[in-house]
Amino acid sequence: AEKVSVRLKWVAQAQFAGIYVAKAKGFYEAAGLDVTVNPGGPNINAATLVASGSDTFGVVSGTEGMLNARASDLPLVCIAMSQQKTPYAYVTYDDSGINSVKDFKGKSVATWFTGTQYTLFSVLAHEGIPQSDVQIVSQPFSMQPFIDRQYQVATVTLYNELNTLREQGINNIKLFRPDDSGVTTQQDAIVTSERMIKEKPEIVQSFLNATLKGWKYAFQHKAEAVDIVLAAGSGLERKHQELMLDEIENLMTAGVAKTEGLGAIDMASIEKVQASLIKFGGLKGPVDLKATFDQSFWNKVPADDKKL
Amino acid sequence: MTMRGRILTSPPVTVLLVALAWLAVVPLFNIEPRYLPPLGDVYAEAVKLWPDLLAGFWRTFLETFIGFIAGALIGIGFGTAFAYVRLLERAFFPIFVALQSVPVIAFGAIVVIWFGNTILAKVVIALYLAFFPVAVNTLRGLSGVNPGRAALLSSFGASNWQSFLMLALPSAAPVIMTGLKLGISLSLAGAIVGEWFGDTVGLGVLLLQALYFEQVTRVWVLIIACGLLGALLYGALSLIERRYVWWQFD
Amino acid sequence: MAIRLNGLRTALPVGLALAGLLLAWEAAVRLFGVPAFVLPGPSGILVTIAEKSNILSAGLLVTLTEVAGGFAIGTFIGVALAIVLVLVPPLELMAIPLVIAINSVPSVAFVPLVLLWFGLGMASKIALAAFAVAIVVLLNTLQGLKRPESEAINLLRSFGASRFGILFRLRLPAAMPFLVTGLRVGLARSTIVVIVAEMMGGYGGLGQVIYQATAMMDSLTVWAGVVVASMASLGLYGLLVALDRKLVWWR
Amino acid sequence: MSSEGIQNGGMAARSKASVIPPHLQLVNVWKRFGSEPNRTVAVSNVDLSIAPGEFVTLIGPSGCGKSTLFNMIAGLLPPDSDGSILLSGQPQPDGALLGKIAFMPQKDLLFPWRTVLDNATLALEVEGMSRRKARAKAESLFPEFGLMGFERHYPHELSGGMRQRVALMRTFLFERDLILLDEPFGALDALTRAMMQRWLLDIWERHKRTVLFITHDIDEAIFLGDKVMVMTARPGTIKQTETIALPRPRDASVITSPDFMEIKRRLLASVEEESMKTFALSRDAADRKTMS
Amino acid sequence: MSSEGIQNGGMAARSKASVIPPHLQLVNVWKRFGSEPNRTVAVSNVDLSIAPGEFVTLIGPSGCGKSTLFNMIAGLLPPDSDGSILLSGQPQPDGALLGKIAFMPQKDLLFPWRTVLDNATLALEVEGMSRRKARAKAESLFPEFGLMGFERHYPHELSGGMRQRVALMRTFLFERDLILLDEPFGALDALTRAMMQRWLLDIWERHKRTVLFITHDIDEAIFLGDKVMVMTARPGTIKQTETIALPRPRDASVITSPDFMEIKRRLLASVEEESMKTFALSRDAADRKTMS
Ligand SMILES: Nc1ncnc2c1ncn2[C@@H]1O[C@H](COP(=O)(O)OP(=O)(O)OP(=O)(O)O)[C@@H](O)[C@H]1O
Ligand SMILES: Nc1ncnc2c1ncn2[C@@H]1O[C@H](COP(=O)(O)OP(=O)(O)OP(=O)(O)O)[C@@H](O)[C@H]1O
Ligand SMILES: Cc1ncc(C[n+]2csc(CCO)c2C)c(N)n1
Ligand SMILES: [Mg+2]
Ligand SMILES: [Mg+2]
Repeated sequence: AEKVSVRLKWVAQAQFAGIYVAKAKGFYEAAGLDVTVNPGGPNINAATLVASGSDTFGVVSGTEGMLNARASDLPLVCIAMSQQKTPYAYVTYDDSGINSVKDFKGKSVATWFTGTQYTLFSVLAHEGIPQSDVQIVSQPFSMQPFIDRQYQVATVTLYNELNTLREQGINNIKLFRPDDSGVTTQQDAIVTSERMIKEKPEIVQSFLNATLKGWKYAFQHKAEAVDIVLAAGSGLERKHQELMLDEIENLMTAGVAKTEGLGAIDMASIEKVQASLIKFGGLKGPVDLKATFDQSFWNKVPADDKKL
Repeated sequence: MTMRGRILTSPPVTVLLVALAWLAVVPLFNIEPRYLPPLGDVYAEAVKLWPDLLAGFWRTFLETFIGFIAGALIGIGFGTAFAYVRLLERAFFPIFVALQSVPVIAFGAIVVIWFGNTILAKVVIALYLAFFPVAVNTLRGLSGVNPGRAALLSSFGASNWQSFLMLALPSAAPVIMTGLKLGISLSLAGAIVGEWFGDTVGLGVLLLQALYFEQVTRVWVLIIACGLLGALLYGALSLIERRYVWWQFD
Repeated sequence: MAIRLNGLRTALPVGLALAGLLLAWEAAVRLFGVPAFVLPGPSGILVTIAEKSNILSAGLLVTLTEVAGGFAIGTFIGVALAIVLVLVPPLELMAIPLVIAINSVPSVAFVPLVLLWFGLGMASKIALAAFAVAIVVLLNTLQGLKRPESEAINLLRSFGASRFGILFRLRLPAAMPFLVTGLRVGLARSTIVVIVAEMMGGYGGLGQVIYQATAMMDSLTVWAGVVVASMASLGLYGLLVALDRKLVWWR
Repeated sequence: MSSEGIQNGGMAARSKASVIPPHLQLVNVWKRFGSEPNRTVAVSNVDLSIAPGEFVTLIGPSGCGKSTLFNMIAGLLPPDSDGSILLSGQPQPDGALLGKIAFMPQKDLLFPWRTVLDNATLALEVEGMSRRKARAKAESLFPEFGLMGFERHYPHELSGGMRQRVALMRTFLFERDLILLDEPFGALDALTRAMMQRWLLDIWERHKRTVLFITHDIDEAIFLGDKVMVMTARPGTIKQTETIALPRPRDASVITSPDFMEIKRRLLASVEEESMKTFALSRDAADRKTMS
Repeated sequence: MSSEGIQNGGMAARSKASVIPPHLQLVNVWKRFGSEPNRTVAVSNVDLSIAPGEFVTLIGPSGCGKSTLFNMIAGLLPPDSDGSILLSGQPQPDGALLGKIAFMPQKDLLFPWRTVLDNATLALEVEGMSRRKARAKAESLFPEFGLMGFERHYPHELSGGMRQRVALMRTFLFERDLILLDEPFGALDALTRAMMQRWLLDIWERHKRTVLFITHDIDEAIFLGDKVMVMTARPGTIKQTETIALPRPRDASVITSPDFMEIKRRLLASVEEESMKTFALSRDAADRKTMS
């Protein structure tokens, strides 16, 4: 079997259930792959690790991150997109006096500077708010500062931080979703390096097939999928992971996935994101989208493995 | 006084006293769990986490240990080279002092690119941090060899190699020990933080997750585990020192 | 003249070695076409330092403030506690095992908690640095305060000196070299913990600059940050060496 | 034999004491360390008496309890309750002696971070004298102590003899009538030492203080003292008191005079007997150690 | 006056040398440290000659160059090129002396991490003797050196006198006919010292080696030596050689004999003159220092 590794953008959790399921159920093995799953973390950049060849594949960043990576000349190629809707939302307390994104003006807004900030920038641009009017701060991966009201607005992922807040009994909050401001970015790109595509396209294909198959299986057998995730990560809480998997299913089966299947790349939304990034200076110029988002592998995935 | 003193200073008694204080203080001052969770909760959490905790403890220990041993050996090697080749010292020692200030932990992400996602990446970070204090102290110890003793040995017709083995190394040993003791705690910090750059097992990983999932009680369990590991490593070194390197450097 | 020649003689080997290393690095990077995200050449890093000088200097200012603040507070606390413990021996008997236990927890393990307690601003970094410094300073200073032989203490007693007289005239000066050693160890620990804490959560500082640059795949800026941080910490080290000469002039 | 010595010494001292009260008087002083079975009796049953202005030297084998005796006289250690120390006839309760006696310990104990001048003024500072005044007072003594020009030096820049003179100056500046010197010249080489002895006598003759001086060196003890007291091996007690009738001022040639020789011969025999005992004792101790 | 002394000493040595070659001979030996203007002349123009089996003591003020001279004889420092060192008549080029002479430095320099036994066998180990054999050889000397039962002790457990005896044993075990002892008893108290001196003579008389012995103590020099050489203040040279005709074996009573006294008086005068010079020198140096 071919030894390959896949680098995740974050620690082991249900966000990556499909990968763990594909491995546990032997889908990778059946495809002739011996896969090692490497978790990510706050301080590493999964994209760089894949581009440098340290890892063969990755579940990294999203639309903006891919564009940024190519603008930085990383030889990184996206072969599928996991989440079809923007998984982020902005939260504030009910009593904050903020009733719409327009009210972010003059407030301190925290977001992750790991690529997620571009989503915020796009949202602000779409709402016609100059960035300089908002005090944007770097959000750590803990929600505690928000709970302590160190800033008025924080970013959450629908599948994790939002649940964390609810688990702590914090329900007096409201949400603003980028999609409502007309900003839709796909997230959790499945990537590999240009070199892999050139030298071992069949491996790339096998990996993608097995991964999507894993996802499909995970959504069909959620309890089992959660078991598999719990076995992969140390010290995870079952309840939390169940909620996460539910939300991940929402995100992954929305948009073009509904019609075309899991992992579809939505080129139309990507072009829109690129245009708006260029507009507010997040990107110097257009990148070669064809080379960045290679749909040829996804197209060849058997319908059985990806169609819902 | 001395009897009482000995009882009060024995580690088990200290642990007991701290535990009692913890038990008393939390309800007494109504301390919020985010500042200090009740000891019972911490214990329960530890029990819940036990297998992972054990695995993490072992893994972090391994990273620290291998990194430390490698760092110590290389450090002693470089320190010795510096002590015996003056030009090497003059040319490279200042650069080493500068390199010591490089926060490896800050670019662990790149270390992972260089050394892959194996245990090696953490070992390298632990090694790097342990290396400097050991190298510096080896140099200091070896260059502080009493010239009188050295002269005595040469009057017996000792070769350089004999002088090194019989005199320089043992007389520098206490200073090297000090370097090792400094190095081991840095190694542990390096291993823990190194795990934040992508791993599945280890105390550092658990710590990161605990923070991500907002589990303060678990953070306390892990702090205690880290302290235990640190005390274990440091204690082992001190024991070796007391046993084998009990003389003073002069 | 003699001094200049001497300076040259010490500077020359280091200068040559440094130049050689940098050249080899640059050449290797260019020759083997190492991509920047694996390892950029020194020239590229230098250029980036110049280009990003405003971000870097802002970050540097924050980090230095945190380290310096933590240092000052930690030293004060460490020395004060050491004095209390040396004046009240029963307290020392009880406190020392505890301090040693706390000392064996790597200070980075406290980062998550301290961020929760003190927030993401400078306060948490200062607290962490102060903590890291205070523990080593306490242990070292205490060792130094207990250094004077009983004969020297007896000499002062025979002059009719009080406990405080002995503390200020004998114990404290005798502890200075130990204090400085403590500071030196504290410096290594506090720079690490401050940078790590900034990476884990902060509004500024070199750790945050490096962290964001890592996330943005901007490896040149990562290295620029690392180089600036190293230089700063080297500078602090130099300052400590100078302080050592000042505080322990009699050696 | 040895108890006879004590009797004689004690009697002589007491008869003198009835005229003017002795400056210092020890009555049945004991010091025991630890408790059975590890008890060490360091000093046992010491009676002695020193007249004002007298220079008394004390010799005895290593470890016989000389420093312990001094520590008690300086008030640093309380004597066991069965004896007492009298200063000018006044009994001194525990702690009362601190600050009353100028004491120079066995090592010079200069503070390396203080200049020679500031080392000399240490006692004055402790007494609360202003720094300026203390320095002025000390400075005037520098020529006499052969330390002119070294005021701003640090101890590590001095030779052993000079360091010892600084320590002596520090002791003299702590102006007390009774001075205890614990082997002040022990660390010096024989030649430097001989010079320091003559210099000390010179100083003493001008300042006229009462001096109690410990030494290992019989020549030194005879050359300096009005009286030489010999201590027994541990538990130390006064075995013999020898009055030295050599004329003052004394110079180097005294050492080779027949009178000196005669006293030396007597003392040598007495001291040697004690030395042999310590030798035997230490061997016993070692044997016990190796056996256990 | 002092040049006359050298002439005499040199002549006497040379005439003896013509019968059997002297064990050790120094011809016009100099040692200069540093270069102008900071040159220190430590040893100047030393001529001396020691017959086999002779016990020669060397006295001179502190810093006069005694240890420097020893370092040259032991081969640790090359003498300046204008002089030479001869061993049994053979000139010794640089480095040739290392390993040929048993040398005991000023401090005991025991290795704290070695037991007494292993300290004693140090030289044997360097020579490549097996550890077992070396130990067996050393062990047989322990009774004679008064160290029985201390074989497995560590140096820090010993008294000063014992440490010194271990250092001496180490030197004796390095079996060379010429032994250099640099102030071996300098750190001991006067009483222990006196005992060690008698013990050393005893050992020497039984082992019959050639000994060159540095001391500061005139009594010691006379008591031990067949000859006493006096060195001048720095730059050190041999000022005077005094042959000691006192009968052997000598015991403690010699010290108080009139002959001894007579020699001592002569040497004292000579040495004192030199001591005064060093005193003056160090004062000059200090003055210069404070001025700059
Ligand atoms: N605090 C103490 N506890 C137990 N034993 C002590 C203590 N202080 C001194 N001794 C013992 O008392 C004895 C006398 O010691 P002391 O220092 O008075 O001797 P000394 O005559 O001054 O010796 P030296 O000539 O070597 O200075 C020694 O055997 C010593 O070990
Ligand atoms: N390596 C050196 N460089 C410069 N000067 C030196 C060196 N070694 C010794 N000296 C000087 O040479 C002089 C003689 O020193 P030496 O140690 O031989 O004296 P000494 O007679 O043994 O003194 P002491 O009796 O104190 O042991 C001293 O003034 C010393 O400072
Ligand atoms: C510093 C930091 N960055 C990102 C996240 C949240 N997070 C975890 S995984 C992931 C990718 C979502 O597709 C995101 C955004 C965080 N908690 N902390
Ligand atoms: Mg004493
Ligand atoms: Mg010498």
